[in-house]
Amino acid sequence: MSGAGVIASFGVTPTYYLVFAAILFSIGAVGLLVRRNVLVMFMCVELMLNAVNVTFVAFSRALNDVSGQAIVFFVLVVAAAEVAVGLAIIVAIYRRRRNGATADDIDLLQG
Amino acid sequence: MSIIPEAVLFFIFAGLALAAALGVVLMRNPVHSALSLVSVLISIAVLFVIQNAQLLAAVQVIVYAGAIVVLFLFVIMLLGVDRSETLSDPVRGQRPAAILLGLVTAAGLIALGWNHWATGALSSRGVLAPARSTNIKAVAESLFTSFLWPFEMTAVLLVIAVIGGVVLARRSHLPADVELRDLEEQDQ
Amino acid sequence: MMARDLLDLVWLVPLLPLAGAVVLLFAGKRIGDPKAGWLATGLMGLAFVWSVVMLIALLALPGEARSHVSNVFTWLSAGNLHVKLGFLADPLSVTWILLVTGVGSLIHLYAIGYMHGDERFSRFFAYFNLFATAMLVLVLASSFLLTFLGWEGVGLCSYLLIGFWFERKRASSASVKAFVTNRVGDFGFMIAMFFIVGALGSLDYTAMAHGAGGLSKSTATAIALLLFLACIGKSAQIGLHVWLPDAMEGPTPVSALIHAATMVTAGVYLVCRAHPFFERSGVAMDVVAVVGALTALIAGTVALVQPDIKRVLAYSTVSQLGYMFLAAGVGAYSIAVFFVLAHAFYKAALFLGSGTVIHGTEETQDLRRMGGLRKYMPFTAAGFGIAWFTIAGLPPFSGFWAKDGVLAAAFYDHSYFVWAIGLLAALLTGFYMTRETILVFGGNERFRPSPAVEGTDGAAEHNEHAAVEHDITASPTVDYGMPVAPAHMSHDPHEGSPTMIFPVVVLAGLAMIAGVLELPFSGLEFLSKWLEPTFKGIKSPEPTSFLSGFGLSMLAVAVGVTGIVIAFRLYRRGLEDPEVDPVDAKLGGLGRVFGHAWYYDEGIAAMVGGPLRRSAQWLADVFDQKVLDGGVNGVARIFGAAGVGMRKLQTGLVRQYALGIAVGMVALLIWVFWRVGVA
Amino acid sequence: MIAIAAPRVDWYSIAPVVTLVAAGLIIILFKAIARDRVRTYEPALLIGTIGLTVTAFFLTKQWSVVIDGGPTDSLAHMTALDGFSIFVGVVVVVSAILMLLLSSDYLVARGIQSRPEYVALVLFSAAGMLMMAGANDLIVVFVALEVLSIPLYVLAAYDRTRARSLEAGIKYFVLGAFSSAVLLYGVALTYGATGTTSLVGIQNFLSANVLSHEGTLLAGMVLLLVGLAFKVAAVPFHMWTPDVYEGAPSPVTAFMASATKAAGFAALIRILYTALPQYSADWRQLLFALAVLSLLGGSIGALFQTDLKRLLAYSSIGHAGYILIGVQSGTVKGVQSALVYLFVYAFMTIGAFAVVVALGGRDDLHAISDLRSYGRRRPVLAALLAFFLLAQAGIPPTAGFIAKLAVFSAAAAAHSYGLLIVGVVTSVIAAFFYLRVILTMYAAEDADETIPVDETPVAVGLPLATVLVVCVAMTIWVGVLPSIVIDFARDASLI
Amino acid sequence: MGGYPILTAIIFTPLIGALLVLLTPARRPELARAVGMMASMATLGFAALLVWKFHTNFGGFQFTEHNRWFDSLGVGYIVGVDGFSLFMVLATAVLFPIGLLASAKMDERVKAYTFWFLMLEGAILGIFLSLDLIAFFVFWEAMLVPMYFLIAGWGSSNRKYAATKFFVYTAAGSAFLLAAAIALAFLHQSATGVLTFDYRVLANWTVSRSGLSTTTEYWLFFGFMAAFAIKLPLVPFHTWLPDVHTEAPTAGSVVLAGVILKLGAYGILRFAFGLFPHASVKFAPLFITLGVIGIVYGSIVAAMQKDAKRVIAYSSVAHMGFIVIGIFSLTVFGLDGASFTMVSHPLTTGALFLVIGMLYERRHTRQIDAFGGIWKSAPRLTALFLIATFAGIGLPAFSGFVGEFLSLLGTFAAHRWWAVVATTGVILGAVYMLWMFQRVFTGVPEGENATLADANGRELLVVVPLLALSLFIGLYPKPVLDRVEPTVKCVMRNFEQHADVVRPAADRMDLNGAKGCS
Repeated sequence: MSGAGVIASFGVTPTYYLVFAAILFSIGAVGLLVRRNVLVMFMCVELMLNAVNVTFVAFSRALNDVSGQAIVFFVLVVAAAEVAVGLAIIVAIYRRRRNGATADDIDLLQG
Repeated sequence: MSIIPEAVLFFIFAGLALAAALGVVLMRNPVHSALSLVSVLISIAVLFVIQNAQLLAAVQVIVYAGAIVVLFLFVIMLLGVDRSETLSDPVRGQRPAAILLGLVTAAGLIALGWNHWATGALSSRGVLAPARSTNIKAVAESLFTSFLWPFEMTAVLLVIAVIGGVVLARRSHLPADVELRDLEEQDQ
Repeated sequence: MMARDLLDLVWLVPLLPLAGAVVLLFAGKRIGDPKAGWLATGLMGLAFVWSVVMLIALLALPGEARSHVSNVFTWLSAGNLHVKLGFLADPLSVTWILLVTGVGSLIHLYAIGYMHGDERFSRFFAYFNLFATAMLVLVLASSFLLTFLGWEGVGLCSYLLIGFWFERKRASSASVKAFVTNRVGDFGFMIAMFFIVGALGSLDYTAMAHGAGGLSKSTATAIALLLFLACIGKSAQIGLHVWLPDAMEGPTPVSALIHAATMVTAGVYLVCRAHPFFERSGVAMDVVAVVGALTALIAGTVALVQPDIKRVLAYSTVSQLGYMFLAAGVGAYSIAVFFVLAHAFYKAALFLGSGTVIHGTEETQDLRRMGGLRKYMPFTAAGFGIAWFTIAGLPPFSGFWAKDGVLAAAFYDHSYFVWAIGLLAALLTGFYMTRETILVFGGNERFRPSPAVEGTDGAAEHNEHAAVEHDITASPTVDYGMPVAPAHMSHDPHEGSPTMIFPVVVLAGLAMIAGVLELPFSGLEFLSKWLEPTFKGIKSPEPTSFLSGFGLSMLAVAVGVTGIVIAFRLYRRGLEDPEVDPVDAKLGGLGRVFGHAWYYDEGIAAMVGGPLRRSAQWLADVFDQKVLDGGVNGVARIFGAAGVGMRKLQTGLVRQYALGIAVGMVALLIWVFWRVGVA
Repeated sequence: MIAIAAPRVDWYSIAPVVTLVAAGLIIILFKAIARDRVRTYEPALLIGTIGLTVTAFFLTKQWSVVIDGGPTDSLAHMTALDGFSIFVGVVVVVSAILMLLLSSDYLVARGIQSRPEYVALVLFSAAGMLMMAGANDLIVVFVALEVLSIPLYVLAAYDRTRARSLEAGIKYFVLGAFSSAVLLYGVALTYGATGTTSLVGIQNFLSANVLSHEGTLLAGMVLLLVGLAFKVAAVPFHMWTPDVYEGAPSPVTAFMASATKAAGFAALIRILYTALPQYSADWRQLLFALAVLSLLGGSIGALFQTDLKRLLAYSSIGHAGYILIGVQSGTVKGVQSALVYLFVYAFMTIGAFAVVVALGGRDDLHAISDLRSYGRRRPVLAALLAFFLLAQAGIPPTAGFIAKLAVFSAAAAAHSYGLLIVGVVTSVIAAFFYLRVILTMYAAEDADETIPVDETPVAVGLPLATVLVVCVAMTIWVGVLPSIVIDFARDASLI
Repeated sequence: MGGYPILTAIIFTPLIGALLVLLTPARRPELARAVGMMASMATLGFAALLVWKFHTNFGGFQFTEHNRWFDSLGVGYIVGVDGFSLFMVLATAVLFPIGLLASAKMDERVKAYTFWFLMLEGAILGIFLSLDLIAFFVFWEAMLVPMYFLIAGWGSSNRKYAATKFFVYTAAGSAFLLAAAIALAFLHQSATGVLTFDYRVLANWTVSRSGLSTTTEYWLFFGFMAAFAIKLPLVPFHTWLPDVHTEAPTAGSVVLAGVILKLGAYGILRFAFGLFPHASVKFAPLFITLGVIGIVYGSIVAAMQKDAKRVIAYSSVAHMGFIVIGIFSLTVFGLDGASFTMVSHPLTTGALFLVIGMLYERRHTRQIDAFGGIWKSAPRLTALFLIATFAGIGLPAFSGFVGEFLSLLGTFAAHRWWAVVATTGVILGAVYMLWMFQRVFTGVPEGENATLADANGRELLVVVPLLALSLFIGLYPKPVLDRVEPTVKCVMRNFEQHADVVRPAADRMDLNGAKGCS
């Protein structure tokens, strides 16, 4: 059997998507933990949210239920709102400190 | 869909998405990260399409890739924070710990779901359209019936986002001395 | 019946001095010197008069009925124990109150002169009256518990009076020592009472009289020995005798009244009073006798070499008290009581005499700085001399009859061992009393300052304040071997005032004639007969024949005279050199042992001041503070360290906080894994 | 055209949320119209207060409806109307009113009073909390969580003149976004495992079916737990709390500590009790661990804090632990006790933060050492702070004791003796750090200590005084005569 | 019982007084003092009336009031008085006016001081009179606050440490008390369906065979005992006491030693015995042992202290040992003795602390070494101390003796050898007290000691009543014992009926005479 044939005969079940989503979610989480640029951290959050979206859609298909897809809309809106506010905060911070502000530099509050 | 087997599409775009996701995390320059993010989003949009979620795919591209990432890029440029990060992590142990946790999370989730992710009841809030047709109507209907309440509240959410953005990012009318005082403190 | 009505008022006896004490405590300063003294003395006199009335009232009763309890009110009533504040008038107690009030009155009188001019004159008499009250309560009590009240009360007054000149550190240390040592005895008293309550359900003497015979031997022995422990403390018997010599720091009338005539004999009283337990036990009797005999001997040895006039008398007292216990231990209670009476007279006379000497020689107490005083204080010398003969046991003075009675009782009780010891002690008595008398009143005059050392007048004072550690664990005072302080008399010694002479003379006279109370001839044993209702059914050991009794008496006299003669030969001329005491040379190394009171006191002090104190200090400083409290604070410190750790975790880096969330999330996921795996 | 059958709308059930949103929008419109021509803050405050009052009124009307007709739900079962939602609503609304009163003096003192958006954001956030209280669906939980959180991110960063405020905002935001992503993943997994996001639907499904593979469901459950534990500041998801509480403007902190916690617990209780009662044995284990960690972490972490607000943050972590004791019991009594605790805690903590506001202090920093001799300089305020701290320590006869008694009772009734022990022990540790603050204020100074001078004493205006009086009165009242609150909570948890 | 709520009046009079004190203007401290004095005197009046009206020969609770408080948690406001609490109420009511009078020279923040002092009084009275476990705990815990403020606000140099230690240490103990009380109530509820914290109901249940399992009872017993042992304090939980005593203001020390320590003993008598008779019997030997250790250890350590207050503090540890052995002897004698010591100890130790306070006011030191020869310069002061000393070391005729004697008597009947060891306490007591007396008061006064002012009229007025009372009940303990013993007999009967306690022969007496036992 050719490679493509193997893949083709391989029924793509929702499990594939879900495993993919789990990996994507973890990548996002790790990214949040290791990156110091706040904007990139936000992007990692977006990765996580996207992973969840994939999960919803996969479940939606697996369960033959429409709500999984509907929910993704809410996630999108929430993501948009979050990003708007998050970026606004970052802008406000960068107004104050012009020289290189990574997440690690924001540590007045500690202990 | 019929042209290319779903499996092929899935593996291509899923692989692409994962690679791009790794790119988001690994790219030292935030601009590159943002571009990687776009790749992820678009790959996922394709995956949506594969699964008959055409509306979502469209929204994914328009809202996410079109609006959100652009916003990211805009802010990056605005603030000039496009400098690359140093390679080494100043916080010792953070990186290995994060990677370990990530691996455990992924492995754990996958192991838990394994072959039996979806164990739920079928079609509790309405069935999907059969394959090769769109779900737009079904999704829209559920949004305006089952999900009316959260749907309305997302409107509030957007208002909040607007107000929040304005409140935080608008130039202030504050007297200069306040800002000066504040700057002193940061330099401490 | 008239007599019983009168006896109901026996509580007046202690009440009179109590009234005096209260008045003097609150208004003594205003009453002043010497009126306060006269008030106290007068009340004591009244108490004596009332005691005599009690005696008469008791005599009016038929012999068997001579016991009367008058209850004032219920003192302590808990569970099934009911203790009344009641006074028991019987021959034993009335004898004692006569002694206490009689001798007490005389010593009160003496003290008016002796304490004259003291800044706390009235306070002294308040304490004195309070002491009399406590002592009277002790002997009149109708129950052990009330006796204990008096017992502790005399202890308190003893404490106050020994430390009367509290400015002197030696005095205050001695007072603490006296009280604490007595408390060791009281410990026995209390446990004895616990036993009695358990065994008899009551602390009343009447219950004892009825119930003691029915006790098991072991219980009776336990009770008796514990009570005897109390007596050892109070009467300064060997083991707990250490406080009495030090108690001489108190004013001399105190030594006379408390530490010679009355309080120290409370132990004898208690043994007599609680004799049913001792009789039931038997073993306890032997212990009493042996301890008494040993005390008589050992204290006698110590008295041999003491250079201090009052210390000799103090050890003498200890020794004589030993005789009394010896008597009680062989069952001769009446003889013991008789000894108490006789001893009270002559020892009080001796103490008062020595007081006059001290008073007349500007506070000299060192025998080596006296001599030839008979010229200056003839009356005192006479009284002292009579008392000397008495204590030495020369017939026909009371001391002779008393000592003879004790030794005879021991002999005929077949307690030959204690008899032999008693005899030996008699030798010592003769010696040390002769030594003292001659060194004070005879021989050369050693009190005049020699011109050569005139310049060091202050040395005496220096000695007084000799840096005694401000500390109960300070070494006990040892006069033996101390260099003689330079003489400091600025003028000649003088005789005491009439109020001081009178009691000495009266007491000496009483000592002379008191023998008639109890003559070892059938029909003339007045005291024994009088006390018979108290000691019902107890037979004193009696001489098997007149001849053997007479022989024993002569032996005792001979022994006493031997002691006198030896001393006379040694001290006939006083001391050539005040620094050299001939007896030391004769005794050699033993002298040092005797002088240091067998090192017993110093040994205890070294123990208490050394290892014990260090252990206590360790408990207080290390164990309590470091281990126990340190443990408590250690728990706090552990939490504190955790708190510091948590602060360190809180680095302020948002990534690390996210890491925290991730850790929590993973932990929960692992839990799920475990949960699913298990299920 | 296809006809869409709109769901039944029960206006009573959403009236409070609608009112608050409307009030918020009015304020925004007013601002837009008035621009800078007139003072806008005071009218905004007025509108906000009126809005909240009307909301409170609606809540009372809801109560009578629920009492008569029993619990209902509406909007396609998305939002529930029952005693529980009303009780939490009351806590939220009261907190919001007090918080607004608190803010007026604070904002004036900080010189940032010119912006009425502040009030609107508070109202929106409160609306989100009310929505959360009635949430009957995981999606509503999620959306409500965002509606209440996003305004809080903004409010935390509101004082842009202070770097600390901005820092609090960004930290809260990053971590909040992270945790809500986790929560959302939990929603997704739960959805997959049960086929629905409706809480009642989940319960029905689980009671009708026995899952042969529980992995997805349990994973979903724990991820939901992570998201909500983050909101209520339970250890180990608490690390944001000290920083954010310290940095955010004090009134906002007060609001977060009282209302957000209430909303978070409302969601937690609803999800666990309504959707997952079949799994109570499991989540009780997890909550046990969370409660123990929170109790220990909150009390130990506070031991060596030098900043008053930070200390209060740790104390709020500890209080989350106490509330978790109640929730952990898995009984109606437990819910009741948690509600009592939330109610009482709102007053205690707002009262404490009200004093913090009154303290003023340079740059809204509140070093505990600056409180030296405060007992002498500001006797009334010092006494009030001491009072609120003692109340939080659970000293009778304050409401704090009643609250603790309630949760301990629930634990005992559910035989959670372990939690009972840990609870009482940590209350002792907690007493230590509360006392440290009080000591600083009251113990007479040693000679070598210099007495700090007030740099920026805040005049206690009428609003602030009102807040203090109300909080003290409630804390004493509930402490001495707790029946009304306890019975209210009981009814609320039963209906 | 009388229609008027006298117990409530006793509890709330000082509390109301405290609120009134708050209303006085801060610039007129004498007004605060006057209000405080009046409130505490009024309380004393009520307490005296209570003693007067108290029925002797009745072992149960009298003057009970039972009001609902918050039913949903089973908590009620229940107060009542019996032989155990009666005299503790009186002692409290006596000590507080004296404490206020003793603080008359204290002129720092008089208003706050008086306020806290009265709050403390109300709380302590509440503890003694509450019959509901939660109400009891409320007062028990609330008591810490005023005491804490008194130490922290008016203590000496190391007050912060001491105040915190006091609060946290004793709160640590009471935490377990709360946990055990709640657990008990809910066990009762799950067994009977009734949720209540009413002590009488719970006691009836726990003593019955259907009550707690043995293990549970042991656990709960130790939960309660944790609080009481720390409060007493029992060795080894005593280390807070010296620290606190040293730092507390005089009146605080007086109250602390006088009544606060008794709270522990009272708690045992009331709650540990009433609720957990089996456990009490089972573990009595353990606590007797600790009590004996306390007596000997406390005395030895007291002797080594350099600070006069610490000496008295450790002496309190020893005295509490006497109370503990009396209590756990489980005999009528022992319980009588312990109860009596609880009445007596406040009088004597109170007097000692007062005199040390007076010395401190004069010299601003409590180091024993700093004194000497005070007897010469201040004879009246010395006399007070001397009398208090002898009253404290158990001289017969003073109250201390009666209590010690009965405690030891009971212990001897039950555990002979322990009693023997404990009796050495009377020797050791004399050692440390007299040694301290010697060092402080005897000798030749030098420096400031030579010119020390003697006690003035007010100071005499403060101390003399205590000593007079001690002498009075030492000579005539009947009024106290008559009221205590019926309750003691009830407790013993309870033990006999439910816990199979075997009473020693010496203590075997008819218990049926006791009336009114619940």
